[in-house]
Amino acid sequence: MTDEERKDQAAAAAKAAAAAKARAAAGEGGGAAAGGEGGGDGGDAGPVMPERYQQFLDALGKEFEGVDFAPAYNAADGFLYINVPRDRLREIALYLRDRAGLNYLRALSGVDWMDRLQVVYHLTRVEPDTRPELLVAMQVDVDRDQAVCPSLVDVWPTADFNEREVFDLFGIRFEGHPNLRRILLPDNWQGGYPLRKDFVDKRPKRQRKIRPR
Amino acid sequence: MGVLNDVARAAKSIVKGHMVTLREIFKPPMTIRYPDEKPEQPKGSRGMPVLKVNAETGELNCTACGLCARSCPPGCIEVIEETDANGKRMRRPLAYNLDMGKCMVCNLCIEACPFDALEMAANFEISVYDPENLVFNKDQLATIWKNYDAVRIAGGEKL
Amino acid sequence: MPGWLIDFLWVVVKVTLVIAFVGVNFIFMVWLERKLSAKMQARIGPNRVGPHGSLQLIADALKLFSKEDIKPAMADPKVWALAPVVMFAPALLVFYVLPVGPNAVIGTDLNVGLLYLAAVSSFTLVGIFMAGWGSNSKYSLLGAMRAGAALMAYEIPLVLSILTVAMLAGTLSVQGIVQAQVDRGYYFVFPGIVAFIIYFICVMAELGRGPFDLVEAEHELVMGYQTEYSGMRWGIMLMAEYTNQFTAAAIAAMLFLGGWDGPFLPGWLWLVIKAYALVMVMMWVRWTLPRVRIDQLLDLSWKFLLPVSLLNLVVVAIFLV
Amino acid sequence: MADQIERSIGAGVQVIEDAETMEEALRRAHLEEQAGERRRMLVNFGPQHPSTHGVLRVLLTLEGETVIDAQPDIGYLHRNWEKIVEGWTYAMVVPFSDRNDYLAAICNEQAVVGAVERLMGIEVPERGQFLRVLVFELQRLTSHLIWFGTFAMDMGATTAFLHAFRERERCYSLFEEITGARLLYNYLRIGGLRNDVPDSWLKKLEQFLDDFEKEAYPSYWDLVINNEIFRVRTKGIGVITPEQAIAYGASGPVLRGSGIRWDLRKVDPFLPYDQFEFDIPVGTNGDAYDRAIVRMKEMMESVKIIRQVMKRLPDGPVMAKLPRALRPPKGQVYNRVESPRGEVGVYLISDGGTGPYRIKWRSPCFTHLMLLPVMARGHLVADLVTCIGSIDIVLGEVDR
Repeated sequence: MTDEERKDQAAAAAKAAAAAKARAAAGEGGGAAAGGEGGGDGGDAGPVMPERYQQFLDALGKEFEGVDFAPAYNAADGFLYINVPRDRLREIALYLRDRAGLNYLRALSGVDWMDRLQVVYHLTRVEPDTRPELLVAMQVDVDRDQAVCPSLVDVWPTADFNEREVFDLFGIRFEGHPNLRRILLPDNWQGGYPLRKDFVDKRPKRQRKIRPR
Repeated sequence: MGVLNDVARAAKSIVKGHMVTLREIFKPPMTIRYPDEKPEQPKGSRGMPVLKVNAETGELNCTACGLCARSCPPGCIEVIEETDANGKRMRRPLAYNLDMGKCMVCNLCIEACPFDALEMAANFEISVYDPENLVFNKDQLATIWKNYDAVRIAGGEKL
Repeated sequence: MPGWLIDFLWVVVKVTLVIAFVGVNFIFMVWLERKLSAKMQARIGPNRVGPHGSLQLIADALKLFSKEDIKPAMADPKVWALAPVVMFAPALLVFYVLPVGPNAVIGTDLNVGLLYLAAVSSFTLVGIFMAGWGSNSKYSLLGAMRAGAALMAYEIPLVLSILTVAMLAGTLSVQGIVQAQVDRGYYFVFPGIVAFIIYFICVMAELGRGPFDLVEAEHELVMGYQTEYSGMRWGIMLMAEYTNQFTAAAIAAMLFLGGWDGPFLPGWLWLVIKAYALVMVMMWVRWTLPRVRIDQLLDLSWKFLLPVSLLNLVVVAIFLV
Repeated sequence: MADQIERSIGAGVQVIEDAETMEEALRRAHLEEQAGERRRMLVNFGPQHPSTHGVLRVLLTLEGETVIDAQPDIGYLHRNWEKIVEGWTYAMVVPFSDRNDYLAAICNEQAVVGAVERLMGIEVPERGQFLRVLVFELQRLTSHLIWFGTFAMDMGATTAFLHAFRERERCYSLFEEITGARLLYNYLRIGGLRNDVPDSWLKKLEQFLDDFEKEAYPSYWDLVINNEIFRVRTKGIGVITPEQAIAYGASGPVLRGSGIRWDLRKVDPFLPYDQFEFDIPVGTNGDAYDRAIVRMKEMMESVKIIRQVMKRLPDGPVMAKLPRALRPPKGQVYNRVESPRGEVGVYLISDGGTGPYRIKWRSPCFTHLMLLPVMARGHLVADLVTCIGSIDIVLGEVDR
């Protein structure tokens, strides 16, 4: 990886980042996918999507016809957000890792959209010295009361602690997780799931003693 | 022969390490004797927010608008506005309690104050025996403002 | 006054002198260590109590006296209580053989002085094991195990390096060795430089000082075998450790640097100066190097020091004697 | 699978009774193994242990001195940062984000501020961006100094710890001059910086960098890194293969220590890093020694970058013109930053209000802790301390 290659590759990165920013400022910014209430309905591809993502989407569409991915390219961070049905998550995850080359699970976050819970996986390809040209984020909707989601620990081992954390703070149980236990909250915590929007802190408020002066 | 130059390299590395500590012996110490010598603080060093006193009138600049209380993340400022006999607002704080037990000295209250009534003093010695004394009222804040040259830095100005 | 009474009084005077010296030396050495390490670490070191912190150690000693002496419930009372004593005794016994002048030896000039020194200095191992086993806790057991392994590993190279000196001097008596160095005009450190370095490394390993302080590696085993001790009992252990360090330095000064030999100053003062020089070098090494792992410590001894000391013995035997 | 008994107590509060807490699970595993081969010692390592860099508890299963299994047990510093922040405005989130990785405050601030700026498409003025790079790299230098001090002290070289803190003190007085605080600055604002930097400060910084490069930095190499005992204590300890590094989501010096040259400053620049010349040190066989070398060389790279920024610092404002109450558009963004410990990510979802609807903090230390059992298996107890030191974790970020 000589210096010139790195320089022009870095220059390309700067242009892409600047372009993404400019486009985001121009467009109403923000992927339509996370439309708040409806969610997942955003059909339009948002601002212009680089062709590399288009090829990826076509391949994905061919592989899993029956699935409506509702892809939305988010110019703000360069991620392509796709909705993945809960029951086919494992297949799609294996496909993404092996065939699409997304070998790095960056972040696994839980989101509470009032009417449903959602698990978001941000994926990238870590390749020495190359700019990640494919950034994909899987959004998996999970029912609020029956919160169960297949575990991806054997696909990306980094999901281990992250899934335990989402289980601890959101209450989404991950089937197939080797030892699904509390990780952050104390073992005897009975107060429900803190990160859910309807969480009410039951602990008695300690009133600070302020001497009247 | 491998062992020999291993030993030689090991010995050399150990000796060089010792030279570093030997040189260090003759350098002046870095620490100061704190209670006797105070650390020198640059202008604008953030100790605690204090209430500014207007030079001529001797009054507080604060008009009890409560903007600082709303912009404080841990919510450690409590402002009560003074109202005179028939309930007209006097635009002056009856009580201004700043709980230094909760304050994380983030300078947001000073940036939020439209009347230039709050400044950051470099007073970092706020240890008390009883946690209740961590709550400073408006007179204490004014006195601290007097003996520290507090400063207001916000919005990208040059220092 | 009957003869035996005079001898008895003379012995009493000597013993009190030695114990007084040990007490003062303990206080001075701890202060020296804290000041020296502070200097090396860009710090000031103790300076609050007395000028330059000189009275700091008396304050510490008083603190140790006043501290509550907690005996852990599950400890074996007798073994646990006796351990510090067993560790401190050998440190005093070593003084018996120290020559402090051309014909003045504190005790009597044993003609098997070196053998006596080697035997006594390995006696602390028993004390450490008693402490580790007596406290009956996981950490002290692990600490005692490590100390035991280290001591045994470094005993042989230590004795071999002393042997080289004995061979050079032709006698086992300590006074004889010092006299030999004075007569020949050169100190044994020049011909026996390898023996000196090996002796130095072995002594630091046995004392658990310097890069080999596995015994109370506070990061892994809290305080090693000293965990369950507090108050003056721990104070005695600390005193034992520092006295051992001084005696090891004193032995090295005698064997290699010509104990009481030196211009103008009286003999015993030279011995103290040389001993303290070596003590400061030990401290210097301690505050510079990182710690060695227990298996590396043992490998270093069995696989490296032992063969080198044997080789050195042979070389000295062939060429120099 | 833990069999769950779902009971609901009171209005809407669902309690899932966990059949097994951490203790019982390991007790059960311990008893099973104990019945099998030689007796194993279950040792509790922390949370009040001097070398766990905070309140990390590791449940060690030991056989004699070798580690059979090391299960980290975290949560002692958990304050649920993500929930507290949901009730606040964006300006308030910035100072509180310093408290996550409290040794690299600027990097946390840039992660949060960058997320809002990407969402709203705010363009920070040229001088503001350059100063952010300067302060970011100075923070990386300070953070690596603290790592070097504590890592050396874990090995027993207490002197090196104090030498590292001598340099760190100078860094902190430099930070105090421009931001007013020593450790947690709240210096970055959405759209720029809190205040500009006087030229006298730049000269002081220049003086510090020269002293650091001529005196302090070579002495660190002589005192610890080139030292034979340090080399023997870290070579081949806690080896992570490149595949493991990627699979376990490692980032930063842990990933680069295993030979993968992946640095967000080069592959995905979040600040104008592409206008400066610097290279990315990479290890070869992913052990504690290589990670140490990578961090040491990164210190020098940061000094190089700071010098280039000072030479080409443009004039102009440092703060963009912005309304006081920011209301970013509805949407989501994942902003990632290369902090000294790895990739810090902020997944921000905004519903158009003045505060975040949901913020997820992707913490590198939390991810690297998963590697601890993989690294520590088969080593001695003393090496566990080295492994923990070599992944340089900060518990504020692990527990959030």
